[in-house]
Amino acid sequence: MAGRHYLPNTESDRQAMLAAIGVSSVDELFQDIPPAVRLGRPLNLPPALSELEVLQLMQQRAAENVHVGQMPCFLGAGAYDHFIPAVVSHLAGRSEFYTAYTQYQPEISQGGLQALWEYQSYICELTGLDVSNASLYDGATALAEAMNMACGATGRSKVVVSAGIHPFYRRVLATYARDLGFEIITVSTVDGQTDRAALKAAVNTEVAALLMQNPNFYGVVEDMEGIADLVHSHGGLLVACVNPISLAILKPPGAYGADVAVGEGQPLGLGLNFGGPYLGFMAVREKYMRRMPGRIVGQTTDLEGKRGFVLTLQAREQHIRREKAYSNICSNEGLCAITAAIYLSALGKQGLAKVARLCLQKAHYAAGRIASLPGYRLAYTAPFFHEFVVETPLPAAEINARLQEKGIIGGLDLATVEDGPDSRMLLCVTEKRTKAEIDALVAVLEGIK
Amino acid sequence: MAGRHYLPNTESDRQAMLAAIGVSSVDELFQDIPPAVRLGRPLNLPPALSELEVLQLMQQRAAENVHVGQMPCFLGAGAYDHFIPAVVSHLAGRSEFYTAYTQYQPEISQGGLQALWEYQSYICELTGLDVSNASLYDGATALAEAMNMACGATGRSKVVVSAGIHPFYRRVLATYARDLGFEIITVSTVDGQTDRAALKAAVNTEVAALLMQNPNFYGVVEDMEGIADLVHSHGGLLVACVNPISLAILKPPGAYGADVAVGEGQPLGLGLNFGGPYLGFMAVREKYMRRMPGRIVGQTTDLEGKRGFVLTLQAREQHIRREKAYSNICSNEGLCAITAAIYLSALGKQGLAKVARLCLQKAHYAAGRIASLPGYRLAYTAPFFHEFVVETPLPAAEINARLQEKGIIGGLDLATVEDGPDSRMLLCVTEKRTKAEIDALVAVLEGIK
Amino acid sequence: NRKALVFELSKPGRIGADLPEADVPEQELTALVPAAALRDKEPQLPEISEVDVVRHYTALSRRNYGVDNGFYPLGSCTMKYNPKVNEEAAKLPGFSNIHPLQDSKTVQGALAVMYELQNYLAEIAGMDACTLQPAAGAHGELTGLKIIRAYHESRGEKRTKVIVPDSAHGTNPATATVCGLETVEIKSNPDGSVNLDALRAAVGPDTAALMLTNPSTLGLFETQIIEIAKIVHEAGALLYYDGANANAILGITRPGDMGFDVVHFNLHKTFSTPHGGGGPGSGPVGVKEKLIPFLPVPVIEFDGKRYRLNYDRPQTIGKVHGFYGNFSVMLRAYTYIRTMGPDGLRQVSEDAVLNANYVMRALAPYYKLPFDRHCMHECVFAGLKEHAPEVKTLDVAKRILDYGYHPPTIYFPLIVHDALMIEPTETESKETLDEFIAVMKEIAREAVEQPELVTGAPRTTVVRRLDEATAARKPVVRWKEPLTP
Amino acid sequence: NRKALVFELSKPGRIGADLPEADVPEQELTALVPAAALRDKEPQLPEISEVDVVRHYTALSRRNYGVDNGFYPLGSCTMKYNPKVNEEAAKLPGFSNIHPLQDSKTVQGALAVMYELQNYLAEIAGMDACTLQPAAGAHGELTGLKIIRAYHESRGEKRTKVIVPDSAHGTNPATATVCGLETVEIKSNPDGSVNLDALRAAVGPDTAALMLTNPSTLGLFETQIIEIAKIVHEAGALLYYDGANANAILGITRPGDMGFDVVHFNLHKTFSTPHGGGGPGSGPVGVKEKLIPFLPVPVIEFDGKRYRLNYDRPQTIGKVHGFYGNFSVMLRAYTYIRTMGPDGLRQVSEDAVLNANYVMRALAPYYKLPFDRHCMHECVFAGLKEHAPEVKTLDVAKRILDYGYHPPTIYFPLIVHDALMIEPTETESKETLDEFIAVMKEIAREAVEQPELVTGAPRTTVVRRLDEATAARKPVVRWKEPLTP
Repeated sequence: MAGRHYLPNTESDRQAMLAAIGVSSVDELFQDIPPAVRLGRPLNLPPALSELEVLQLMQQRAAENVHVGQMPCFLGAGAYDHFIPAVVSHLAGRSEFYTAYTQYQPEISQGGLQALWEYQSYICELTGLDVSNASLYDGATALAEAMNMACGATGRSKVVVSAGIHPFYRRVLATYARDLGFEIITVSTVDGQTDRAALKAAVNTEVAALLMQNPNFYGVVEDMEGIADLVHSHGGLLVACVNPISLAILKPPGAYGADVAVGEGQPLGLGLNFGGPYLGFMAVREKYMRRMPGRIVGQTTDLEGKRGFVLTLQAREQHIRREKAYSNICSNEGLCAITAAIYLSALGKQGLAKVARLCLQKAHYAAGRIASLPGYRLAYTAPFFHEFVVETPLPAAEINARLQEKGIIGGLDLATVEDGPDSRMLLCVTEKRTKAEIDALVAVLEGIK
Repeated sequence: MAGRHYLPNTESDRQAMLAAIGVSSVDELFQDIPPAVRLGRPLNLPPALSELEVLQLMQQRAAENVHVGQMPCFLGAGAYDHFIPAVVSHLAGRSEFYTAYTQYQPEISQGGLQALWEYQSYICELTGLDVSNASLYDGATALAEAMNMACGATGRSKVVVSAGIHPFYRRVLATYARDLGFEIITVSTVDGQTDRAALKAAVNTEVAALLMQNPNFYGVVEDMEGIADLVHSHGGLLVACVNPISLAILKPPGAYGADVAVGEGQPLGLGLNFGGPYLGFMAVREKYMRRMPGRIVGQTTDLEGKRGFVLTLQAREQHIRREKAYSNICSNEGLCAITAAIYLSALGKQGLAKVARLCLQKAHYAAGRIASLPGYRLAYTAPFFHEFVVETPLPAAEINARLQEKGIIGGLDLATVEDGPDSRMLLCVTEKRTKAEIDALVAVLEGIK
Repeated sequence: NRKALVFELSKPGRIGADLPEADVPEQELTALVPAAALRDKEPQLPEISEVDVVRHYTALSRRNYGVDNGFYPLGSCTMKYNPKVNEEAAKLPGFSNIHPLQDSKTVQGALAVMYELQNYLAEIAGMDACTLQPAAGAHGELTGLKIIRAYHESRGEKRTKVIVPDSAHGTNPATATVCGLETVEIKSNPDGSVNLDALRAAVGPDTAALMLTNPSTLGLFETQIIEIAKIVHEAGALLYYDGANANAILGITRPGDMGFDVVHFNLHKTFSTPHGGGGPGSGPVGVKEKLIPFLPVPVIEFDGKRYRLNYDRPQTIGKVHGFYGNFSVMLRAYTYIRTMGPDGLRQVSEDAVLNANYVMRALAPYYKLPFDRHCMHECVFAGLKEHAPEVKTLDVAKRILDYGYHPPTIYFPLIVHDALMIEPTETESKETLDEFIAVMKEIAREAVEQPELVTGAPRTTVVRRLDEATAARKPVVRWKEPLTP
Repeated sequence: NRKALVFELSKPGRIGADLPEADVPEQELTALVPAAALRDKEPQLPEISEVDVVRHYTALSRRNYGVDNGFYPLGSCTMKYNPKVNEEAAKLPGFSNIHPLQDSKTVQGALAVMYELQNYLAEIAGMDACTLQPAAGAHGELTGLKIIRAYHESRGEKRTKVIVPDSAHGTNPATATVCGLETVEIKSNPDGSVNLDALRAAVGPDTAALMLTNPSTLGLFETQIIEIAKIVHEAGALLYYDGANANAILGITRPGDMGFDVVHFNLHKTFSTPHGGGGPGSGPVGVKEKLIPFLPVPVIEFDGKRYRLNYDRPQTIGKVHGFYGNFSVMLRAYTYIRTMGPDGLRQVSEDAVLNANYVMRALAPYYKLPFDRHCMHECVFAGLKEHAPEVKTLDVAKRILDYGYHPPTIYFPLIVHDALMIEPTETESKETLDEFIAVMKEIAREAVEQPELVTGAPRTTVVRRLDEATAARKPVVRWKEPLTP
């Protein structure tokens, strides 16, 4: 019998249990199912494999992929190849964390609750805002939740969205907005930065929120000076979608007046995992706390006065509020949030700053070298963090193919995600990339004419 | 400063501590060291690497090896490529187990103690003997300890050793025996089995023990009938060196009269690890319990009557008995013993029997197919478990080189470990080898003329 | 026994991880980023050494309870054992270290697994196609309702109402709302089944869908499902299957065969991936043929040789996730399905249902059983049977903690007063159930004879009952740097 | 709270692991192996499912205490924190999945690590060569003494005595015995240092070696080491360094420079590999030039291009391990040395010594300090300072358990009455030490004012004091199948 090692009951157990129930067969227990809808055949699935076989199959499938441990990777665009200290997986892999359910019974969930509360504190520290939730699905959906929240809070249905936001994120925004009747007004970029004049023109008293990404999709650090005032003066909210690593050195959203910060937490110690599970984070100013989607952990005391933690402000949530809830989110990315907390605890104040600095310096070294190659140039002059767009002498796809042959995973061919010329490549350089790897990239690019 | 993440004290901590001690510098604490023996220079070691760099270095070194996950492996000879269920590393990797010391404080070591006590029980069940210790270094040294013990118990100094014992083990026996003045009398093999007539001739009242391996180094199942009587009738002990997987189906040492069973526990869920850490096991008849080397866990009760476990019979051990100890062993292979216990718990009665049966059947399928190839023949007609010796048409080294080219790790070229022709190869087939892999091996062999 | 906060362990100058020094020439920070864009004050992350990190989170883990620690009969959550081989598969570098934007030629193994998994799930659901993109069950509901809405719109129909029974999970009405649809709640029959009259009265030309779980949240199979499907379809609406309770039906009956048009599964329930203390989950959505054009992009396709991600789908609802969903959760579910095969999956449901009925019958003399029918994979009680005026259902749950188990779900479904919902799952043995039953009996006795034992519980946990009211009234939801005087 | 034995969980028919079916034609068992060689009755292994296995060992682990759980000041054991990156390195398939008998061409990476590690250890020890083969410290002692013996024999000298101070680890005399040598124990000075007169009286033409650890087992540096070496060498004997206490001297002084001829290290102490609850360890042995010919085989050699295992060494003592020692322990130590570098290793010893002196000075008012000198990496007290007639050192140790720490080593070294040996190691912070010091002070107070708190300890552990006498008198050392009536 397949899967018997997961199914402890033996045939004699089953017989004893049937007898205790007072039925003669398991089929009787299913008698409520109308015969017409019963499946009269086995499922059409491959036959069971033993553990050895299934692991060999998975190893074989895994071997059909090229992974970033085999080739240096210059792809970013929402998923980043950072160094993850060994402690992170050792601790997040403790089964008490990963085999638990949501912390509805706080007395036996203090470990998870405290870890999430500390995670919330970290997100508040990074974003400069007051209240964080305990995670959302990923950066894109966190941004969409922020849009929903802003429209709910203002009673408005227009949102102004910078074209500097990741095109995938904007597609998710569109999906979420459509059925709620939200209108998305997109403001284009100039030299890689959101067009300030167009922004001014777009924001008015019908606008619930302005959504910006910073550093934006092109890696560019936006000029956030005065942006919050612009939208606040019309009664709207400023939503900043940020890279958490960059916040070790860049001004936090709270400091430039954002009301809501969201972003992708994957850089905080989560593996690339072909796009998921990642970690949507969200922090808001205190006045929006009771509108925030997702779970929130609060500190309290037990009946003996001892400090403890509980899920709190549940009146916001779907299981209490039902059709009046602001969001339908239930299961989120709890383990990813704990993983991020472990990462941030290990890196600490000095470590996170160093990661950010190394990213910045290495990316600028790479950009400088590439820009000096004949035929290549940087698309923008605006400041950038650890990603930058290069205009290439040949189609980006061709260049990537050549890099692949040389054992390098190149940048993102922008034509695959947005309209425009086929010779624009978005490159990312994290602290993991060595000078030797960057120089090898440059050498291959130089050789492509 | 290198390694700062492992060294929590900050410079200000150090200053505060120095002040509390009442010295002005750490150097003062080292004032007892005569200047003449101080090292006046930094150690000549490579400069420190960061975690990222050291892991990349290790990955690179690891990639310079061919591992058995990349190529099917037909090597055995004391180290076996068995299937290890995923639960084993997940559980043995619990840090409460692997970061603990020896269980000198039983109240906070009940988990390790109980796991070792259960391990002892498993070894007793497998070997059919009364008492097991909590591990020795490996199979070879366990055999040497058994020799020492037998000589101590009998007051004799000759041991008869079958040439069917692994040549490496016999080299370890020789190393241990020499300084104790033990004489080793080696009895040769006939058709892969220990020569019964020679054995009879060798055993007399001066002999402390007969040491046999079963299945022996050539994979052959020895005929143990009457062997115990032979040595017992002269007042000596029978020591059997056994493969624990084989004991799921083969007669246990206790049943054929052995007084001591030892062996290599690596097949019980331990990785190949290029030869170690492995697991020496030893079980003895009750009358030799107080002479057994190594730690022993015993069951007892606490002062409230609750069941608990402690290290016991410590009067045997070096830290109590000092120069009168029978063995100097102290740290052993505790975690390996716990790993073996987890493996045996997971496999259970049915699973271990199935592993043994699959090994046996697959090895015989392979042997049968190879024996049918022109130019190849089985060296012995005696029954075997999961290893067998093949006589090859070309030197075994050449055949292995060809197999390597075809992505197969061949068998052991016997000429590398013992005198004799260069065309003898010891092959092992475990339950992990599929029919397809065996057939591929056979196809390559067939193609070698 | 008070556990320090990570911030309380901090000391300036300590580090917990080791990073390489820069190997490129460095420039002044302000030469690269304008000073106005830099932060004034660094974030107050703690400064602790590696051993502190390890001890802190090891200690926290030991203050948490998971399936690996014991029985977790949390109704509607399917807390089955999570096989370790699944974790091994998900950890393989060839899966865990691939970037989502790599050239599809370099990720064929990953795409193959996803392609096969969506087909397996479609077969299990009786559906024609499946998307893996939703990151959780509620996200699957959102995706499903958006597909339904797009379908109706493509036919020029404006349907804005979603019918939801009052026994439903809270996510159902909440999802309708965030999809811009109006929830019409209909009263259930006392046994949690759909009241057909109420349904007939509710459906109409503005009905987009009926959302239903079957077995219902009471753990009972909806016997009138064929009639329900007919009513819904005749009104031009679609039928949505909430897969939260799918652990009861694997290989036995299929939502598609019952008449459902859209299904979501929770891989972190039915397909044995760990819950992670609240995610990551995965909520794949299966649909009938006519809904395929509306699936979110990208769709994974196979031309017999190559797998690819197709974004060129004009009728798609768009993207619902930044990339393709929770891939490493999918790997675990795929490993599980390949391990179990068709027979194993059917046995899962048979054993899950057998275990639930066994517990239900054994506890019926002690806890009120509102419906005397065979249950499916879970059973619902309505509080204690014998009069115990001082003891609430919450107290019973807390008392269970003292016996070392996770309690059942309480006060849900809402339509059962003092509900106690027990889902044993198939991975628990008869012995475990017998021990749990004995404890539940003992608590029923205590409730009457020694109520203070129950109302004062728990006493064996690292904290006792927590003041949730104050937590919500005066929220303390983050650490703040102590003010220096 | 009583934990079931794994055997008590068993039920016939359950399985905990899943194996493939045979894919080759099977034959009758007795056609392959004679019936006489087959067992009559199967071994009584338990039959439990995977979830039982997981819960059993998870529960057992939670009844155990390791360095990851807290402070472990166990003197002479160097229970420092074990870095997690070492575990990652050891787990790499290219290391963990290689067979020891593979062609050396296919294991060059493994051999390179071993070759470099032996050179690093030789440099740290001030030796000329090193073998990695010994599997533990005592095994290193055995290897070292055999090398010494072989050396003397090669010179035609019969030297049969090993001088060991009475302060030595028990392994030293035991090792001499199992090497067929006679132990001559010499009295130490009261401060644990070698009594030179006793040494001079003991050495002679039959002396093979003096075994010494420096710092001594009292944690004090042997100031007369140059004189000692001279006495020993002038008698034609060799000097053996027991590396148990090497954590005090890294980069500060080297056994080779002190005059030692043979050294063993404990990688599982000084070089940060985990102890595993009693192994696996690793006890590499370093030797001076003249002893190189006697090293065990195989010796790892490098010709500038290829690494190889050389067995062709006519004067070798032979093999001391089935293969090459505990390779995966070596990987951890190698990773550690490469992480720390020369400066980091020196800082390790400085911090270890600083921590020990800090604890020693803080506790000196409360516990008898037999020698008022700076200690090295550990300090030894001689019981409580204030008169507490009811309280033994054992009681103090047990009371420490109630405060959540592992106790220090007690009653060793034997020459200190009521010894309490504290080794904090360098991986503990000042805060941890301060908390521990506070607890030790409090226990000293309790011992006088509330002795029953101390003598009745521990009370917070899963079991209380265990009856060790009965355990030894009536040993129950295995499970036995219950007799069926």
